[in-house]
Amino acid sequence: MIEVGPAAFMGLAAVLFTLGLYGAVARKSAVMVLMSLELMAVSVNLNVVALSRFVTPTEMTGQVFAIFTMVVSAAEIGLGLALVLAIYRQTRSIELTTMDSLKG
Amino acid sequence: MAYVALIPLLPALAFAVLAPLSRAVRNRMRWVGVAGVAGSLALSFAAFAAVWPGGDEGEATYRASASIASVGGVDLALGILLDPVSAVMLIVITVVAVCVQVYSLDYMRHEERIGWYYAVLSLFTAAMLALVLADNFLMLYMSWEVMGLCSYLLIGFWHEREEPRKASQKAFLTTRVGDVGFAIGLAVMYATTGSFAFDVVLGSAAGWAPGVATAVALLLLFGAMGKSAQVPLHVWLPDAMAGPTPASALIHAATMVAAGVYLVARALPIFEASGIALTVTMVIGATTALVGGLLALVQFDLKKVLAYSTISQLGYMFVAIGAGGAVAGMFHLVTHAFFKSLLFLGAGVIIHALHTQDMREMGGLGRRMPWTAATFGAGALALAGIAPFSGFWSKDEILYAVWKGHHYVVFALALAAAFVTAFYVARLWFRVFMGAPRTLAAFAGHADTDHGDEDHGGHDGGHDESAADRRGETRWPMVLLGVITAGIGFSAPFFSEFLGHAGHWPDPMIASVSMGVALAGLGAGWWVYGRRAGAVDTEAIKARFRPAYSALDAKIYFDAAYERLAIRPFIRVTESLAVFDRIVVDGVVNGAAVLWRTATDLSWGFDRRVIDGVVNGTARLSRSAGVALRRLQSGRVQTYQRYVLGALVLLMLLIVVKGA
Amino acid sequence: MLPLLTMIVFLPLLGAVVTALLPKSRPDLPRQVALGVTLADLALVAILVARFDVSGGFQFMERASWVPEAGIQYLMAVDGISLPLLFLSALLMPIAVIASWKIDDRPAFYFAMLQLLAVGMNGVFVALDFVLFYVFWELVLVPMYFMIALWGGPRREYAAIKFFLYTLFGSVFMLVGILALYLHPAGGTFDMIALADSGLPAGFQWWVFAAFFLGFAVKVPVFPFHTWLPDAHVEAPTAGSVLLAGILLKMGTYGFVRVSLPILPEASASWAPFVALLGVISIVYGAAVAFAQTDLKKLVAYSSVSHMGFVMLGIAAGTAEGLNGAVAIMFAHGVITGMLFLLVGMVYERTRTRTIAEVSGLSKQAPVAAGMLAFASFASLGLPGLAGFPGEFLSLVGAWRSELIAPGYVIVAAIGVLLAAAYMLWMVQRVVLGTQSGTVEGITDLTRVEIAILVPLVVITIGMGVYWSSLLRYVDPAVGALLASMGAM
Amino acid sequence: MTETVNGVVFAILAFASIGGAIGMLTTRNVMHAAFWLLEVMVAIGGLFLLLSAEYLAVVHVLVYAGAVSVMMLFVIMLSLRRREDAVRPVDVSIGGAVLAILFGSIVYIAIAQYGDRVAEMPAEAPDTAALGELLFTRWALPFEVASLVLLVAVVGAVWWSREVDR
Repeated sequence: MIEVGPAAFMGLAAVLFTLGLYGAVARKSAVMVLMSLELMAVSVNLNVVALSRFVTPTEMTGQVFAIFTMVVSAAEIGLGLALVLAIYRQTRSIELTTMDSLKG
Repeated sequence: MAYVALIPLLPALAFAVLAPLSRAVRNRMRWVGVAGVAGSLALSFAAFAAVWPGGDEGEATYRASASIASVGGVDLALGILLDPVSAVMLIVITVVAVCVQVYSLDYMRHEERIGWYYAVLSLFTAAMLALVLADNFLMLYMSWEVMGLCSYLLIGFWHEREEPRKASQKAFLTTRVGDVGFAIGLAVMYATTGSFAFDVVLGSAAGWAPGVATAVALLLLFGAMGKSAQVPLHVWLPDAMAGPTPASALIHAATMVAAGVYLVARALPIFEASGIALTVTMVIGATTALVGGLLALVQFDLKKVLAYSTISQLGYMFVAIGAGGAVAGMFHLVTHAFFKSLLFLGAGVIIHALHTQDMREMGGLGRRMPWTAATFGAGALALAGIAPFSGFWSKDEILYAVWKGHHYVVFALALAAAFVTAFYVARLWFRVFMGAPRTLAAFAGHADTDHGDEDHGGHDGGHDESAADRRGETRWPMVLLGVITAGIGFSAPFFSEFLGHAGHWPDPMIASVSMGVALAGLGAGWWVYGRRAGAVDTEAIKARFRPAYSALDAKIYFDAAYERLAIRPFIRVTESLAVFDRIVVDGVVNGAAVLWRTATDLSWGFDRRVIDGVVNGTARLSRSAGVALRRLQSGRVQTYQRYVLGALVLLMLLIVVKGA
Repeated sequence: MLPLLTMIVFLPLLGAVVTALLPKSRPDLPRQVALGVTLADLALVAILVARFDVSGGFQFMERASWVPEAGIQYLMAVDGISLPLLFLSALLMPIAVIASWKIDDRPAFYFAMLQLLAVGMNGVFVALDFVLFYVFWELVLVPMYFMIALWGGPRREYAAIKFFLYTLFGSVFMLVGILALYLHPAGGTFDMIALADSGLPAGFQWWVFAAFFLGFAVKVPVFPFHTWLPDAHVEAPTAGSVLLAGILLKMGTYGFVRVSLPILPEASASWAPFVALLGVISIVYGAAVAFAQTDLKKLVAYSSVSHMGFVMLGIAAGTAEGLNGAVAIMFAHGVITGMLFLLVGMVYERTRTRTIAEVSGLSKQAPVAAGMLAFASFASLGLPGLAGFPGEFLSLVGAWRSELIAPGYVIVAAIGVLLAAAYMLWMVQRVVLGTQSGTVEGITDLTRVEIAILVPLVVITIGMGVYWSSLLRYVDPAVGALLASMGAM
Repeated sequence: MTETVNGVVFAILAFASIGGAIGMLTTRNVMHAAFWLLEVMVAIGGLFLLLSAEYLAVVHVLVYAGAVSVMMLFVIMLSLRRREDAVRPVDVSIGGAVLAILFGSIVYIAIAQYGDRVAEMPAEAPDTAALGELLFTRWALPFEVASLVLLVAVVGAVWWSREVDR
């Protein structure tokens, strides 16, 4: 049986995070960007839980952290989607490239 | 003796009361200024009495000090030092100040801002009194600068007109050129001794390295030259005559301009430690005395004649100190303060009466204004150096000191200056008071009507074109000063003893030479201007000495030289620096922004928008760089996201590399 | 005892949050809340000053672990150098609020930003942990950016971005310096007090100084890093200009005194001639360029460059006089330039122009405004008896006394004093004096409120100018302690 | 005996999650992307189970796979006027790719350097009860704050998504 150490989890998390990062930067649809952000948040969670399991299993700090991260990202996604809807109502578009009213 | 501190504080308090008031209230409260100075006068006499009979040089009757800061273990203080020198100065300042303030009550009464005038005059008096009471150079310097401010404010009193405005600025800046030297001198002094106190600095001066002593002395002298209008920093004083005449009498004749002399006299041990500095002082003084006198010869503006004469007389005082006759210099300071302020007050009456300062439009005033003529005459004779008027005594002492010091060239220069002085005094006297009236105003005198009130600089309201004496507040100060001018000379030997030097009556030889030269000057003046109208064709003389005359007429090119060599180049430099700043220094910044923008475009993406951005960005390099800075702010979330992530990547790279 | 410093720093944060949440239907509420909060903050600082022990070194220290894994602490304290600046910041805040009374565009946001700015400014002056320091340092940028970008003049976006990026650029180098100190084996902490006696090797110090220098020099700003300043000043609203000149510039020089000197003493000594050179260039260059300006605000902005040059000279001197002088100028410049910007703003409000050539003869129409402007100008040009003088004089004297600085620098700097007189008088002559221009006709004089916010500054200007100890009694012992810790370099 | 993670199971789940992520990023249909995300979430829930974080696994699936994904779908449907709007070209950003690759490689270096410090998995793994214990004792205050955050988020979401009369 193959032994799987923390490096594997970290590597997986890194790959997921990188994919999310690319999506957040590259996609123009606000919903897609939000999804990518979720992906990044989840990969962080994975990392934290894995490290906690390997390094400090009894204290479960990582799990507690992950719960809080979940709370925050849930809140964020709720607000983010609400924003997207609000913007959609105004501009009939969820393309990020059209949102540049802050342009200098 | 704590009341000594009140001497400068009373006028300062008057200023503090007057300054914040509204204009109308301030105008009504001008008596506060007079009261403050009068109080100072009374206290000064008390202080003088306490110092009497003086005699011990350097012995202070009273001292007190209050620390205003402690820096690195050194106390910087405002302190009072009452000794014979300061006691004498107190009397001179307060007497002249009271005279001027009383005189101004009438003279300035129709001015819209008379309250402000009184406030500034009070502040000035306070600063001057603080200066002579100071027990350290720092306080002296501070009062020195405050006086400069007051001088600025009073010269520019009628700032609606171009001339006073420019003159005030010129005065402030020119004296400040000197002050830069003064300030550096203070820094050197402090670096050497770790103190500003007279006791410490002057007491140790003899032991300084000669180079240091010379440096400090020359720097202080430079400051004194600015304030006391010595060549080549004299150019501001004639222009300063654009201010109200009583203010000129107090500030630009009697007190402030003499502060430089006072400074050099106070710092004498440093000058003595240097030696060379004394010689420099003397040479500058002698040059100034002669140049000032010569320039006074060609002026037609009554006040400017007096201004150049002041410059010349201040030069005399510097000669005295440089020649080792500090007491003579101080005595001349005292006598000059009285007779020159008297002359200015007289000039004020004339100017008010005739509404002109041009001597060519005057004449025959002697009969119309007997009081003015009499007091002015006393001052003029004192200035010319005719016994028994005060100027004779002090000038004699100076000549004596120069002769005793074997400075024969300077002696000759001083005599020449004395001759010129007497000559322009005669010119002034005969043009103004003798001969026939040359204008309607000078003609029409009816002594009993109410008098014209507007000064030349004021407004052309309905005034009464009459040439006559004034009464009351205007007249009595002049009479008082006239009496002092006539009598104070006899105190010469006692003055020396009061200051702790051996007193003596005039040396017959020197006295007769000086009298002779003065009389010769007066005689020559009479020959040219006085005998009868047109006896000597001044135009012919001018034509004869055309080059010399035109040089004098152009103020020996000092102003022109400054204008051409300093001011215009300075303005050109500042303007080109401003352009440099905008285009080069700022251009680098904006250029960096453009480059950065281009670089980010290049590395962060080749999608259509960005490629366009690169092209546009490159094109913009030649256009306004500001646009590029703005372009950094695209307003799009993801652009910012990229910046942030880029920075994050860099930061991580740093940590990883550092960790490895 | 109460955590006084925490209260002082974070009270405006509370105020900012409350202000931001105020209902839109009451546009007059934000400014009232802001005024109340800033006045309360001033009162707290006043208590602090009253309880301050002049010879007590760092006081009111609050130390708590923040991120123990990285050795980051919540560490705050004041000493005689930071106290005046903290006071200045607390003093200028209510004045800035009142000066912004007429802001009616998004007032809640504006006043929230203003108070957020106060958090950053106060925090920078009390933080003694580098991470905390850096956080506050950067925190200042954001509200100031918005104040310029949203409530500024016609070229506000350009000025705001330039300000933001330029100072950010500088502070990145500062961050590098902080990290270098942390990562170096001899350092290894973010605690400024501990770092001060960590004995870093001189060669390492040299590089760290260079990093910090860039960070601070941009903020000061020293020639040639100054070009963001005139743009930011010209475009910023009055309150922004006041705080920018009054406090933000001081953060740079404060950094030199608080960070570079005690932590990097050897490097400070070897860099001193260079710092002094840039200081002297700033003095003369700033003055000369100020002389050529046509815009009142730009003139004052360049005069700031010139004055901050004196601070740099005093700091480079590394003598008691020089450092006392440097802190004195920091304080005095905050008061005086604050006054100047307020007045320029008030004049602008009435005449709608800041072009010097278009405003003249103010004294006839608005004597109080004219008098105040002339007063502030004279204070600015260093007239003895007013606050500008002690600092300039002491920094000159201190620089002359220093072995690190050539006398030639001091002479050139002294000429800068003359130039200051030249451009200030030039401005007074045109704006205050003379005959009235059309723009001035019919304008009203200062209102009571406007006079009321200027009067405290006037009083401080005179008080400090006459009795230097009112400020220096706090500064001098701290400077003495600082010099002692630097080992009398 | 030390516990181990089953390599095969891990490999399957890792493949599933990475594949799902790639699928999410490459599909042209937003709806499909949402379903891909759902798939990733489920896979990661499985990974949590592998790490003996049972409670977390359940909550994770509930929140992400349940709530969040459904919400995504709702928003997508609400913001689509026609069915065809869901299909849109996949945006490619070379800049973004460069950035992501840079980031990934740096992280890779870091993991390569430090990743193997702990190879063994400790045997002990407290159960859900222990987590609950910890959550309500040591982490009680943050827990309460978290609930506050959620409350604020709910209020904010309602505020923003309300119909505004224009």
